[in-house]
Amino acid sequence: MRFGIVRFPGSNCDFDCERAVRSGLGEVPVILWHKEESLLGADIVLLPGGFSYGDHLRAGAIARFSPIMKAVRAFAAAGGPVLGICNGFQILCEAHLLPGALIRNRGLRFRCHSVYLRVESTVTPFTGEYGERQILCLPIAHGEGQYVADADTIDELERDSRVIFRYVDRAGETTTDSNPNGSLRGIAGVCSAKRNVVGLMPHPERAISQLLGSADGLGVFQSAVAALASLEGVAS
Amino acid sequence: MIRPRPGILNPEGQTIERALRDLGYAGIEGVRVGRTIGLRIEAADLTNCEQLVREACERLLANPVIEDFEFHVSEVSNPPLVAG
Amino acid sequence: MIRPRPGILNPEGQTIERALRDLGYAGIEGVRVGRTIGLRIEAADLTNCEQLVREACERLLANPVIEDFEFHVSEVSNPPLVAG
Amino acid sequence: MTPVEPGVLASREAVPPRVDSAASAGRTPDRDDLLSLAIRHGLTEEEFDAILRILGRLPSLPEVGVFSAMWSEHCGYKNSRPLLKTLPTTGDLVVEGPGENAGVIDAGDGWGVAFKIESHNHPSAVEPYQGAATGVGGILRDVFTMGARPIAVLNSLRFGSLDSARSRYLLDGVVRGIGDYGNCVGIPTVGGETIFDPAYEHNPLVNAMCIGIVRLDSLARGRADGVGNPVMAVGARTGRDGIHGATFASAELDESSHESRPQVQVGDPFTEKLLLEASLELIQRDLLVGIQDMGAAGLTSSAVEMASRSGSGIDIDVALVPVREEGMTPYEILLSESQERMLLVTHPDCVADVREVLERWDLQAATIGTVTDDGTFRVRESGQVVAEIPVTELVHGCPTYTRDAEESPAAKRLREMDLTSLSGLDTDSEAAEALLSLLQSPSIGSRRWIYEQYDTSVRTNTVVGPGSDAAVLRLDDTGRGIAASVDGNGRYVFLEPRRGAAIAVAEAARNVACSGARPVAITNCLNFGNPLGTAVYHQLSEAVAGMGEACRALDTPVTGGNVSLYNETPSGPIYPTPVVGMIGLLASLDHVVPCAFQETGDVVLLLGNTEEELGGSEYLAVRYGLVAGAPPALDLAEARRLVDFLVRAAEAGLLRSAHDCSDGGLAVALAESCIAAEPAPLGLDTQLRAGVGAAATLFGESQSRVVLSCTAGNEARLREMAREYDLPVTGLGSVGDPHGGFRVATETLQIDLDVDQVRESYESALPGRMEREAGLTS
Ligand SMILES: Nc1ncnc2c1ncn2[C@@H]1O[C@H](COP(=O)(O)OP(=O)(O)O)[C@@H](O)[C@H]1O
Ligand SMILES: [Mg+2]
Repeated sequence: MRFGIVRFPGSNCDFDCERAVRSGLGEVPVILWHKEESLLGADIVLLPGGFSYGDHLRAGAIARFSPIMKAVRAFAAAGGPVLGICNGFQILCEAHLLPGALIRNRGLRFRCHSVYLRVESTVTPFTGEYGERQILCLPIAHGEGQYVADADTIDELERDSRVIFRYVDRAGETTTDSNPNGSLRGIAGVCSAKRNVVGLMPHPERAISQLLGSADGLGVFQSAVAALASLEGVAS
Repeated sequence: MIRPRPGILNPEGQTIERALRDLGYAGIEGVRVGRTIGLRIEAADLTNCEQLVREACERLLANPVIEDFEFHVSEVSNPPLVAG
Repeated sequence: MIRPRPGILNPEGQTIERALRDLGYAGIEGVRVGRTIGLRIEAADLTNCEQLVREACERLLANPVIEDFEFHVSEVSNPPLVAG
Repeated sequence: MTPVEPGVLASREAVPPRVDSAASAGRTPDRDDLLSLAIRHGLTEEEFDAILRILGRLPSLPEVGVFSAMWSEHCGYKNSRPLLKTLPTTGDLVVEGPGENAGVIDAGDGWGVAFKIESHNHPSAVEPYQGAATGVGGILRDVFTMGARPIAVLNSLRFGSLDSARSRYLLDGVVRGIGDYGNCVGIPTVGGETIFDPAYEHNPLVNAMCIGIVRLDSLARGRADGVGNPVMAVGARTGRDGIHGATFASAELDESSHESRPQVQVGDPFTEKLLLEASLELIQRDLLVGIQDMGAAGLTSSAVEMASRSGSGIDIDVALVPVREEGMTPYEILLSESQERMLLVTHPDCVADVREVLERWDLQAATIGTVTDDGTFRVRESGQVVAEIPVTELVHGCPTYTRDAEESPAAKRLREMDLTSLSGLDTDSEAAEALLSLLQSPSIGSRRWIYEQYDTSVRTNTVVGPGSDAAVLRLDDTGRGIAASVDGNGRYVFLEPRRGAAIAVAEAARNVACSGARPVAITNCLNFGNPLGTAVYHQLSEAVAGMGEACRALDTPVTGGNVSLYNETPSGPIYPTPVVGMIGLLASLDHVVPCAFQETGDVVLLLGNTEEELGGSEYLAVRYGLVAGAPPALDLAEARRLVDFLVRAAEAGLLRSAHDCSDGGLAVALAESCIAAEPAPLGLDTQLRAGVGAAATLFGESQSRVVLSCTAGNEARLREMAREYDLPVTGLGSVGDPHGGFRVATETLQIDLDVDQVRESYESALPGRMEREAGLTS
C-alpha cells in the first residue's frame, strides 16, 4: 500500500504529510512532483497544504492545471481515494473534483489555532475509523477557508451526507464562535458524489502526536489504510 | 475585471464597508471587491484576441462558481492591449 | 480601480503570466493585477460624491506607497453608484 | 486599463538624479560634483578623501555608490565595530561566530542550529506590510544560505501607543506582513515580543529572527573561492526597487522619507520558497562553492563579502544580470535591493547541474562573472570596466569611529527621581484595579490577536508555540529540543544602559531556562538612535558592555547580530533597544516545562527575592505615565545559578510549571500562569510576604525571579535543590479550581477576583483596540 503526496511549487505541508505517514503508520510515501504525469503506483493520493503558486490569482487556481492533476483526475474518476488538506482542498474545488469554493476568511485575517470538528460521516475512505459524530481537535492555518457554494449545492451536500467535517465547540455544537472563517453551515470538509474524494481545511497531519498537542488526526490516515485493505480484501 | 457573483459573500467588501463607516463615511453600501488583470497580448486581430482572452478568463482567470468576468480589448500599436 | 504603481514588483502578475504561458497562451506579457472596488454612495450631488470617493481612496482604499487609483462615478436612481 | 510601459520610470526615479543630469549634460563630473554626491550618499568629506587615496583617482559614479553602501553603518559598522569587538564570541558549542551569514552552534548528534536576527525598522515605518514581509524574507535567506533549513521565525516589535491610529495601522500592517510571508513560505512563527511606548511612535522597530537546522557536515558558506569559478545571479530579476536601502537604513527618518517611495521593496514569498528549496538542494548535492543572499546593498555587498571571506576577487558584468526594467544603469544594478535574489559561486563542471536544479524550481539563473585572484571587485558593463576597487578596502577599509559619549542629563534625572513620593496602593480595590489595568495594557495583555495570524504549527516541530516564556521546537526526530526567546526592555536601557542590556540577556536566558532548556548562545539586534549624538553613543557603548558582561556570566556567546542606528524622528531618538535572541538546547523533549499551572492543589513557589524596586516598571508607566527610577538590580552570578537550577529541576522532572517574572511583576506572572492553563483557567490562592511595599510586592520587577509550581510531594526536594544553588525560595500558596477565584494577598492588601474576569482583561487587551482595524490595502 502506497501513499502518494503531490508536491506543487509552494506546497509546504508536504513534509508534514510525509512525516505523518512515516511516524504515524510506519509507511514510506512517494512524493509526486507536479510536473510528472504518473502517480507512480500510489494507492492513496494526498494533496497537501501550502501556498501552491503563492496562492496567486486564487488559492489552488493555477495548481489545478499541473500535469500531475490529469493523473489525479483519472485516479479519482476510477474511485481512487484522494484527500486534499487546506490548499489541497482549495485545489480540488478549483479542479471541480469537489463542489463549492473557498474564499477569504470572514474578518479577512489568516487564522491559526486549534478547532473542534465533528465527524459528520464515517462513510469515506478517510473517516471510516472514527466514531459517528466523534469530536476531534485539529489545528487550522488558513486565510482563505470560508466554504461557499450556492444554496442548491449546499442542500444537495447535506441531503447526501457529503458534509464530512463541521466546525463545532467543545461540546460538539455548531456556533458562530466555533466557526473560524464564516463557512456556510460550519462546513470544514466535504466529499465528492462518489465519496472517494475528500477535502478539509484543518490539518490532520499536524495532529499525529500528543507531543504537539493532539493525535486526533491520525485516524484520517489509519482510515485510508483500513479502507484500502477492505477494498483489496474484496478484490482478492 | 473579475467580480464576485451576486449572492456570493464578499468578505473584503464587507470589511471595507465597515471600515469606511468607522471612518465616518455614512451612506456607503454594497461594497464589493474584485480583481483587475491587465495584460498585453499578441494576436492576429481584435476578434482573435477577444476569443483568447475570453478563453483565458473561463479556463483560469475567473472561477465561475463564485465570479463573473468582463473584459475589454483595445489595440495598441503592436502588440495590442487588453484589460480584463 | 487600484493598481500597483509602475516599477513596483507585482509577483501575482508574474505568476499568472507564467501560468498562462504554460497553458499554451503565447505572446502574453506585462500581466499586472489590481483591485476593483464597487460601491453605492449617498451624496448630495456628483461633485460631492467624487470628493468623498477620492478621499476614501486616499485614506483607506489605496496604499499610496505602492498603488495608484482611479475611479469613476455615475448616478443611479438613488443612491448613486460608484465604481472605483 | 493601461499596462506598465517598461522604462517609463527611468527619467522619474533614476538615482542619483543630480549626477544623471551632469552626465546627460555631457560633462564629466569633477571632484566637487563627486564630493557633494558622496555627501548626499551619507559619506563624510574625510571618507571621500580616503576613497581618493585608495583609488589614486576620482571615483566613477558607480564607485561612489559602492563605497557609500559598503561604508554605510548597515554594512560597514563604522560606529559600532570597535564596540562589537568587545563581545564574547567563542565557546565550546560555537561552530560559526559573527562574520558568516548566520551563527551556528553545535546541537549534538551531528546537528547544527543556525540563527540570526535582523532589523527592518525603516522600511516598516514607510510601508509596514512590505517592510515587515521583506524583513522576514531577508532573515530566512541568511539562514538557508548556510545550508540550514529554516524551522522557525520569531520577531521583536516596538510601536507607539495604541491610542494612535498610526500605531494601529503599523501594528496591523507589520503583523500581516510577517504572517503572510512566513505562512506562505511555510516557516512557523513561534514567538516574539511586542511592546508599545510613545518613544517608538514614528519609528517602529521590526526585528526578525530565524532559526534553522543543518547537518554540520553540510554547512554552506558565503565564499568565492577558486580562480575562474563562475559567479551566478539567481532568483528574481533585478529591478529599481530599494536602491540605496543600505544608506536609507542608516539615515534618520524625516518627513520626506514618505516621498522616497521607490525604496519600498515588494516581497514575493512564493519565489522565496522556490529559492529556499532550490538552494538547499544545490547545497545538499554539493554543487556550490559559496552562496549568499543579495540583501542590503544587493549585488555589491554579496559579491564583495564573498570575495573578502576568501581573499579573492570578483569580476562581474552588469549587462549579464537579468533585469526587470529596461535601461537600468550599472549604478542601479549594483545597488538594487530587489528581493529574493542570491549570488552563487559554483564550479565550471557543475554549472549544467546547477541550471538543471534551478530550472526544475522555475528559477532564473545567469552567469554574471568569475572569481579572480587579484583581490579586486571589478564591475563591467558589456565588457567595459565601470568600477574597480580593492575588496579589502571595501570591507575593512571603512574608517571606524569611537565617538564622544556622555550620559543624557534627562535620563539621569529620571533615573534618580524619588519614587517614594508617589501615592502608593492603599486599598484592596486599588490593587485589583491596578492589576486589571496592567493585564489590559497592550504591552502585557495577551498577544493571541497577533500570533493567531501566524502559522505556528507548520513543519510539525512546534512543541511550545507563542504565549509561553520560550518557544520549544523539536530537533528533527532526535528527541532533542531547541528553545528560543527574544527579549529587550528599552525603558531599562534608557534609564541605565549597561544594566538594561545585561537584563535583556538575563531575561532571555531565564525564559529559555523556564522551558527546561539550557541557554547556549545569543544573536542580537542593536536598535539605537544617531550615534553622533553623545547621549546615544553613551547608550550604545554602555549597552554593548552590559550585554558582554551578561553573556560572559551566563556563558552564552554572541554568534551574530545586526546594528540598526539612526532610529530617530523629529521628535527624538527611540529608547535604546538592544534585542537579544537566545537559543537554548534540551537534551530531551521529556523535560519541557510549561508556563501554565497544571492542576488544582499544586504548590506555588517563588524563586528569588522581591525588593523595593519599581524603577522602569510597566506599573509606573500604566498607573502614573512615568518612565523613571533605576531599573531593578541584577546579580549576574545569581542569574547564572537560577538558570542552572531551572535546567536541573526540569531534568529531574520536579517542575509542573515555571514562569519568569518580568513586565508587570509577580502579580502579573501569577495571573499569566493561571490564564494559560488548559482547557480552562485555574484559580489561585496565594499570600505574598516580601517585606516591601504592596506596590513593589505585586508589581515590582525585581530580577532573577521565577514562579514555579510542583506537586506537594516534590516541594521538599525542590526547596532542597534551590538551597544547593543558594537561591531563595518562598512558598506562595496553591493552585485553585478551574474558573475559580484568583486571590493574591500581600501583608496589607488583598486582591480577590474571579480568574475568568482576570482572563477577560488579559485577552481583550489587543482585540479591544484592534478588531475594528482591518487590513484593507495590499
Ligand atoms: N550586534 C552584533 N553583535 C555581534 N555581531 C554582529 C552584530 N551585528 C552584526 N554582527 C555580525 O557582523 C556580521 C556582518 O553583519 P551584516 O553585515 O549585518 O550581515 P548581513 O550582510 O547578513 O546583514 C554578521 O556576521 C553579524 O552577525
Ligand atoms: Mg546577509
